[in-house]
Amino acid sequence: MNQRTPVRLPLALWAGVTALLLVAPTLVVIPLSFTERRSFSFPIEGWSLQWYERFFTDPRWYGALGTSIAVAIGAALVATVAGTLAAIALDRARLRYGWLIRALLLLPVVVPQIVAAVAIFGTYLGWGISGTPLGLLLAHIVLAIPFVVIPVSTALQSFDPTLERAAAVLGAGGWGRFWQVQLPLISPGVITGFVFAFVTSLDEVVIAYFLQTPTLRSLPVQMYSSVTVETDPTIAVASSLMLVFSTIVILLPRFFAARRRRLLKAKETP
Amino acid sequence: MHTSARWSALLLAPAVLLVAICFVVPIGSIVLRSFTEPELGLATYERLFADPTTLRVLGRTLLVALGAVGLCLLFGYPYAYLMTLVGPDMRAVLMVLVLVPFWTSLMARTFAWVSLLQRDGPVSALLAFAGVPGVTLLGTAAGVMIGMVQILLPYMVLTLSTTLSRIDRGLLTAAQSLGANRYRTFFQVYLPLSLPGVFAGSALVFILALGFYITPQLLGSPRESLIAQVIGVRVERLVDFAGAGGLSLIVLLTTALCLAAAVLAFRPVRAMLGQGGDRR
Amino acid sequence: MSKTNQSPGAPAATLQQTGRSVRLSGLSKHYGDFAAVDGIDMDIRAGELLTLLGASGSGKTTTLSMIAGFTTPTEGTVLIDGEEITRVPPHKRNLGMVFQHYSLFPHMNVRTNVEFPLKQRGVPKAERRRRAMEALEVVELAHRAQARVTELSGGQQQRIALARALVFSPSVLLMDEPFGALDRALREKMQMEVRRIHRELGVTVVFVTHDQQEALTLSDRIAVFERGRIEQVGTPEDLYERPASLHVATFLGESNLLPGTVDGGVFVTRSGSRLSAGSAENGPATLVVRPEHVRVQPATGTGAGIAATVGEVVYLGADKRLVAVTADGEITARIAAAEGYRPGDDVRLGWEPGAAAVFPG
Amino acid sequence: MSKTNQSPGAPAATLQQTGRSVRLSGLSKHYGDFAAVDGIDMDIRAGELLTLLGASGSGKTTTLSMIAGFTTPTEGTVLIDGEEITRVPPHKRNLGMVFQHYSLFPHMNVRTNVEFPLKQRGVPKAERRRRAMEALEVVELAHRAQARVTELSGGQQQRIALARALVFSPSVLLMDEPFGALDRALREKMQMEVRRIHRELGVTVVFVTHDQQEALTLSDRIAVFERGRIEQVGTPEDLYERPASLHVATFLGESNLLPGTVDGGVFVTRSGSRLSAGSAENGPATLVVRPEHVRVQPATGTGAGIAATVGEVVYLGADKRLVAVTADGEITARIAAAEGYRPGDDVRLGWEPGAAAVFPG
Amino acid sequence: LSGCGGGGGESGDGSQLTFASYGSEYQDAQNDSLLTPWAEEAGVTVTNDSPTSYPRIAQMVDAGQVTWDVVDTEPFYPVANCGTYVEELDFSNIDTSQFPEGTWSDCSIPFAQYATIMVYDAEQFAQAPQDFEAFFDVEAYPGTRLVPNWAGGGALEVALLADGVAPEELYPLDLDRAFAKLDTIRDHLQFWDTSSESQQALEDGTVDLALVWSGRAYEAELNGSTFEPVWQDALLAWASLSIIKDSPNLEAAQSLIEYAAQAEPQARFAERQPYSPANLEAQPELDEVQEKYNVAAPEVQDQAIVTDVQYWADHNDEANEAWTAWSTS
Ligand SMILES: Nc1ncnc2c1ncn2[C@@H]1O[C@H](COP(=O)(O)OP(=O)(O)OP(=O)(O)O)[C@@H](O)[C@H]1O
Ligand SMILES: Nc1ncnc2c1ncn2[C@@H]1O[C@H](COP(=O)(O)OP(=O)(O)OP(=O)(O)O)[C@@H](O)[C@H]1O
Ligand SMILES: [Mg+2]
Ligand SMILES: [Mg+2]
Repeated sequence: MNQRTPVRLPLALWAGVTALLLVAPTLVVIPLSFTERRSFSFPIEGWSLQWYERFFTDPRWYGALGTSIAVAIGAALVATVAGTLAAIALDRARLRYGWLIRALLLLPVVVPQIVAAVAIFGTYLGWGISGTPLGLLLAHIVLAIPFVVIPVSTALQSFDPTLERAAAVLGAGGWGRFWQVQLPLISPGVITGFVFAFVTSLDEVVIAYFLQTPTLRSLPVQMYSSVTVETDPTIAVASSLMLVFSTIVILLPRFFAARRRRLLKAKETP
Repeated sequence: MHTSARWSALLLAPAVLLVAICFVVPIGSIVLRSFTEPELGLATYERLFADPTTLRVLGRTLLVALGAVGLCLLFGYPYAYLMTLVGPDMRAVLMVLVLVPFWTSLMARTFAWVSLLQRDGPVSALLAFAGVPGVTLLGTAAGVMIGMVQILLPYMVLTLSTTLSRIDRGLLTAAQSLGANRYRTFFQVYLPLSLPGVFAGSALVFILALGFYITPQLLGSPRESLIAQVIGVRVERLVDFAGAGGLSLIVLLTTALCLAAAVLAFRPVRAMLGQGGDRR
Repeated sequence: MSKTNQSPGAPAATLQQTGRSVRLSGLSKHYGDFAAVDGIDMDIRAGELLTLLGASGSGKTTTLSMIAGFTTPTEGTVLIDGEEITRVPPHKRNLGMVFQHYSLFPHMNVRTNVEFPLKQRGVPKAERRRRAMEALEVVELAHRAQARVTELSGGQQQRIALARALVFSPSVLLMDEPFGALDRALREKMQMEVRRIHRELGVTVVFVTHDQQEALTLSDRIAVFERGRIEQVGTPEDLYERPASLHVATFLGESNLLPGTVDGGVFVTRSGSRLSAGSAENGPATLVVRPEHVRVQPATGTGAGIAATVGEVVYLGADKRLVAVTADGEITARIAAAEGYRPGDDVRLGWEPGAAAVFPG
Repeated sequence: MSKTNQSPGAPAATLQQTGRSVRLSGLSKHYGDFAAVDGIDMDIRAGELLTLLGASGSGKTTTLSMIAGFTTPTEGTVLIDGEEITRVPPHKRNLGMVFQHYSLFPHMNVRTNVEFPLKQRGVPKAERRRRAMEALEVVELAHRAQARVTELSGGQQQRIALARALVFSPSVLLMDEPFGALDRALREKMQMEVRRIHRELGVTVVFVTHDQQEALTLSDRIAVFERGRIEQVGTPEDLYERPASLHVATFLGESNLLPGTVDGGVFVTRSGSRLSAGSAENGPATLVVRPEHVRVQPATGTGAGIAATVGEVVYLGADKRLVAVTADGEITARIAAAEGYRPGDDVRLGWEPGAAAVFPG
Repeated sequence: LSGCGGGGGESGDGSQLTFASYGSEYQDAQNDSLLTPWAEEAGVTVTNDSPTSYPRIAQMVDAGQVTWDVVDTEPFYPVANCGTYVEELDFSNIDTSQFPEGTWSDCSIPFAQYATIMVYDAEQFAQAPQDFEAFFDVEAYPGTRLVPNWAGGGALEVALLADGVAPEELYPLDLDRAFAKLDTIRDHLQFWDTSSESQQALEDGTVDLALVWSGRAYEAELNGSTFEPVWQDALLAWASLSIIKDSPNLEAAQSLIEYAAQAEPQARFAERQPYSPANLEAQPELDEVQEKYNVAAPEVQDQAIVTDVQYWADHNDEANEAWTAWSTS
């Protein structure tokens, strides 16, 4: 009954091609970051660590990294709090215009980034916050809010509302129910939202490009400028570092989950 | 537990105010400029539609977005399907293969494609090895499409795999017990059940593809320019905010129209599946 | 041999207390035009186990929910030990509650689930732990205190939910179809458990079910709900033997219904058989008789009764169900497993005059 | 009065046919070292309703799955009407199958679900529709033909699934715990339905359940599974009255178990009571007696028997369950509802010598 | 993060100035050769911003939130926006006679000059092409041609010159004729948006002929490219310095412009970056390769064509719309 359908060879092969397409960029930038020449050309003739040295000694690069991380953490924190609260409100109060508010909160995903960038740049300039950390932060918060609202809403959908009733009848007041029951149970959604928000900010180029100043330049903008203004393999270093970083971030929890599964299995079979 | 209207307003306030003030106001004001500059009226739109570039690039953008949707389905569906067939460990590996690029900076990936697709680059070499020498994909439509598909594919796979993993495999067994062979089981049962996921994934990929800027900029030639780049030129080269605002509105309306059309076209499917309200 | 009913003496002592009474007075809940609960008056005595029994949608959950405080009554009051609590929020009512789907907190382990209500009441940690372990001993799951709740079976989860509802010594315990999700065997076991705990702790229990067998097995008294109203309240025996209405008679236990007319103390079936009608008034009526009261005799036997042919005999282990086809339709009887009737046999059906009830309509 | 068993004549006619026999011979399924099914031999007669009964994990589903063709046996053969089909793929076996979770196609409506198997067999559209409607009439759901399957209740869904499994006139119908997800009342109703349809259509039915009551109610014969093997095959009466093993005796119906020793035709309980042991061999043994065979008499009465005190009396409507505490533990008896024993009464328990069985161990 | 942005109107006391240019090493060199020495002398704190952005200037001035003072732009910009987005300069302390004719305007001075030139892969073609006709001769010089991807990048002028238009009759440009000429080699064209792309292409040898900035050809040669320049009809261009309209530090800005017009800072800059001084008095010390690409050298100046900034100031939008329409089709 619950037997697995045998996997057909063509399917596996096609998935292999797809996987290759997905990881091909990873396979290429890492060697490129160790190139000796100031060039992106293949094949790579000599190897060196000079671009890594450059990345960690040139304030433009490590400064951009710092800016990106600082802004991403800030944006993710604010977006997570605001987005989670909004998702909870939308989930509970069956508001008459709930769908409209939801649509509004999701708008930043739908609007092409160049449009957002131009508009935000113009308006923020008028407010005097273009080119300030606050401006970039606000833009990234807004951009990240949908990425929090979506997973938190999903988590809330699978949250059994009778658990809240149970908590109430057991003596928990409003705060107790929120902190001790609801929040812990939707926390996977909230954490996913935070990670999404963080990565969204870390990855955003177009708006950050318009809002940049020499002292407020995110890593992706630095990379973009680097490809367009000068031939600088340091971008390969930045790419490799981000690749390795994101791979570790994704793999670690999975690795631990797999290990725990294996341990549990080992315990079950005496 | 029910929440009072005042409480929910309080909870909604931060997010709604942030989005409204920091996002909707700017978008609104730039769109407004397209109607007020140089004077009140539709002059900007007359100008934009008189320019042959607008419609041509808009049409191209729609085609490219559709192409991206098609290719993402072509690669993503079998991949997501495979994920439902394999064991948990293999599934985790397949998932990581999707997530790693997903979490990797868009700049990094686009840049990697520049290196991969350049003249005499790895892809060229691979094609030469396969017997097709002298092909350079950088600066071609194919190059742009490859880059876009790679960037968009994770969205498709993630959306699809959620739907596919929820399909009750018991239904496939049932279909076989009722006399359907493998292919009929797939086409008459599995595929129709996966359509909501196909639709959701396609809509997502389509919307994202419409706004692509960096990738065609770096991987394509002017002939592959998409609407976002044309908007970029209007702003940066021509300092034409009204025109950019007008184009933005055109893009937004096109997006909305396409989505509405798709939703209408798929209504029978949704109706059959009884979407919505199945949780609570 | 099953376990004897010796309860672990010590733990129960802490949890033991005198249950309190609940009075519902003129209680109604309207949703728009629709009355989910329609002016209920009921006294639930301190320490009794009262079951709300009724078909789906009859308003049982709504009533319980008003006692618990999740639903605000449209009209009427809820009193506990004479004190009105109609508008007190649920977390201040100090009632225990067990839900159909257990509603254990999946992010806590067994012990912390049980400690939860004590934590809300500011009980210090050590005391909390001690009392939680005692409650777990009452439900015989102290050895799983550290387990994750998702690792437990349905029956175990429901016992944890029970321990959690009891640990803060609520004076009233509300249970909404607590065993609806369990399979038959487990369900019967849990019913025994609830009987035992109720007896030991003396707590007032309001139990919701739509399973009449469960209601009969468990209750001190049963309140039968029908469309938002209470049709009859009484002991299981009252309801089974002396139903106040046709609906109660058919809802509780299996019944044979014979339509006919009462004419001067005689009940005449449609096909013309004449049976005793007791004190029923003249007019169209329905005669109700339980299968276990139907006596089956070979057709050769004499005596008043209804002529019938055996249609189907189903072996049930302890006894058999015999379906007899008469001129007035099918009549079901419960017969001893040893009796050898086979489909097609001609038989004669009868019952003691007091065993049948006649209702108008 | 409940509906008489007149089936709608016409539709059944089309679906009527002679069921075919199924023979399992030396059938095994190993998963690694573990034998899920371990060398089963069984003849399922044409047109009979055979139930596979057993605890969870005993191999019932695996056996059914090998008959259906979803699982390939490690050893042994499956024959239908003498023809070997062990390696024929499922969609070519022409067996009907009903699953626990209905497995209706949510993207099709009721009628197209039922038409599905006919479509697979290339039946033309008009004919398909006609036969689907007939099958829906058999399950009394023809009026919901256009409904979306998700709009139907669990019981209705299961009836649609039944119609779908029957519409192509399979000669054998396999059902894997089809009513496991339904509540008690619905479940009993569906059991009646299956009995009726089985009788009307004459199809061979292999029915899987772990509910002994269901097995007793439904089956022509029952096969009791235990750890991948068949312990006993027989009619419900055979199994209930003449269980071949202690396991079968306890699995089917309620039983009292008394541990003790057999010594020369006498069964001696632990506390020393001496009872008839029939022809059991000497050595440690367990005496099994059904509650309905236990006779309860006031302690003042004379006669051999076991002295006991009444522990609990539960009113069950049709009768009462009395739990008596003896020196050898609790013994449960079913007594008439009219009898007035109360907790604390001293009683004497006894039974006919033939009513108890003694098994070694 | 330091206070580079923030609201407008800060200071105004002349002790501070914000300079906007194109960033990276180019702007570093500007700082070393020009801004730092000037700032020391004038006692002003300089803040740098980048990159130069026309919409940003427009938004600043329109919003009355001007945070930039001196900006490095393309030559046409200050001419097109003189008095609207950039301030008119006070020429009383600037000697314009040092600059090549047409490189200064009421609102701008040139700081460095370069040329858009044709380069060819010397390994590919034994016979060096002589003029722009070769660029359009795909028979004699087969291969891919790289051109700048905007109207003012030089491709239009080159097309007309190749089509036989005399240099002195070049302006106003005949756009239709230019595009028609370009269409003859449309399938052999590749485009560059940023000069680093062009340099990369020369280094990688992914094209065979190219229209690039002389400075990038120089850098490519240093990195080992095999491309050689053709100086005939080189299109002269220059980096323009001007003051943003309503600059809060007008006085300091004027002082910086006056300093930048002098020979010494321009010479220092030319030694650092592959640009030549616009002030022909300047005497940078150049090595051999730098000398090869020295646009200020008389022999280059003699055969070069100065692009008509007034034309570009007047027709930039129109020409760019036409260019976009042509290039994206
Ligand atoms: N929030 C609500 N809004 C509208 N109608 C409601 C609401 N809650 C309950 N009802 C209606 O009130 C009636 C009584 O519902 P209730 O849940 O009390 O029934 P119940 O006896 O518990 O039934 P069940 O056995 O199915 O749980 C039903 O008809 C139900 O549809
Ligand atoms: N694919 C499989 N791989 C390994 N073991 C399996 C597999 N399928 C079933 N088993 C094992 O075989 C045994 C019999 O399983 P089966 O499903 O036949 O039991 P069952 O009698 O139907 O039980 P239930 O009443 O729970 O449905 C179980 O112990 C089960 O764990
Ligand atoms: Mg209810
Ligand atoms: Mg099974």
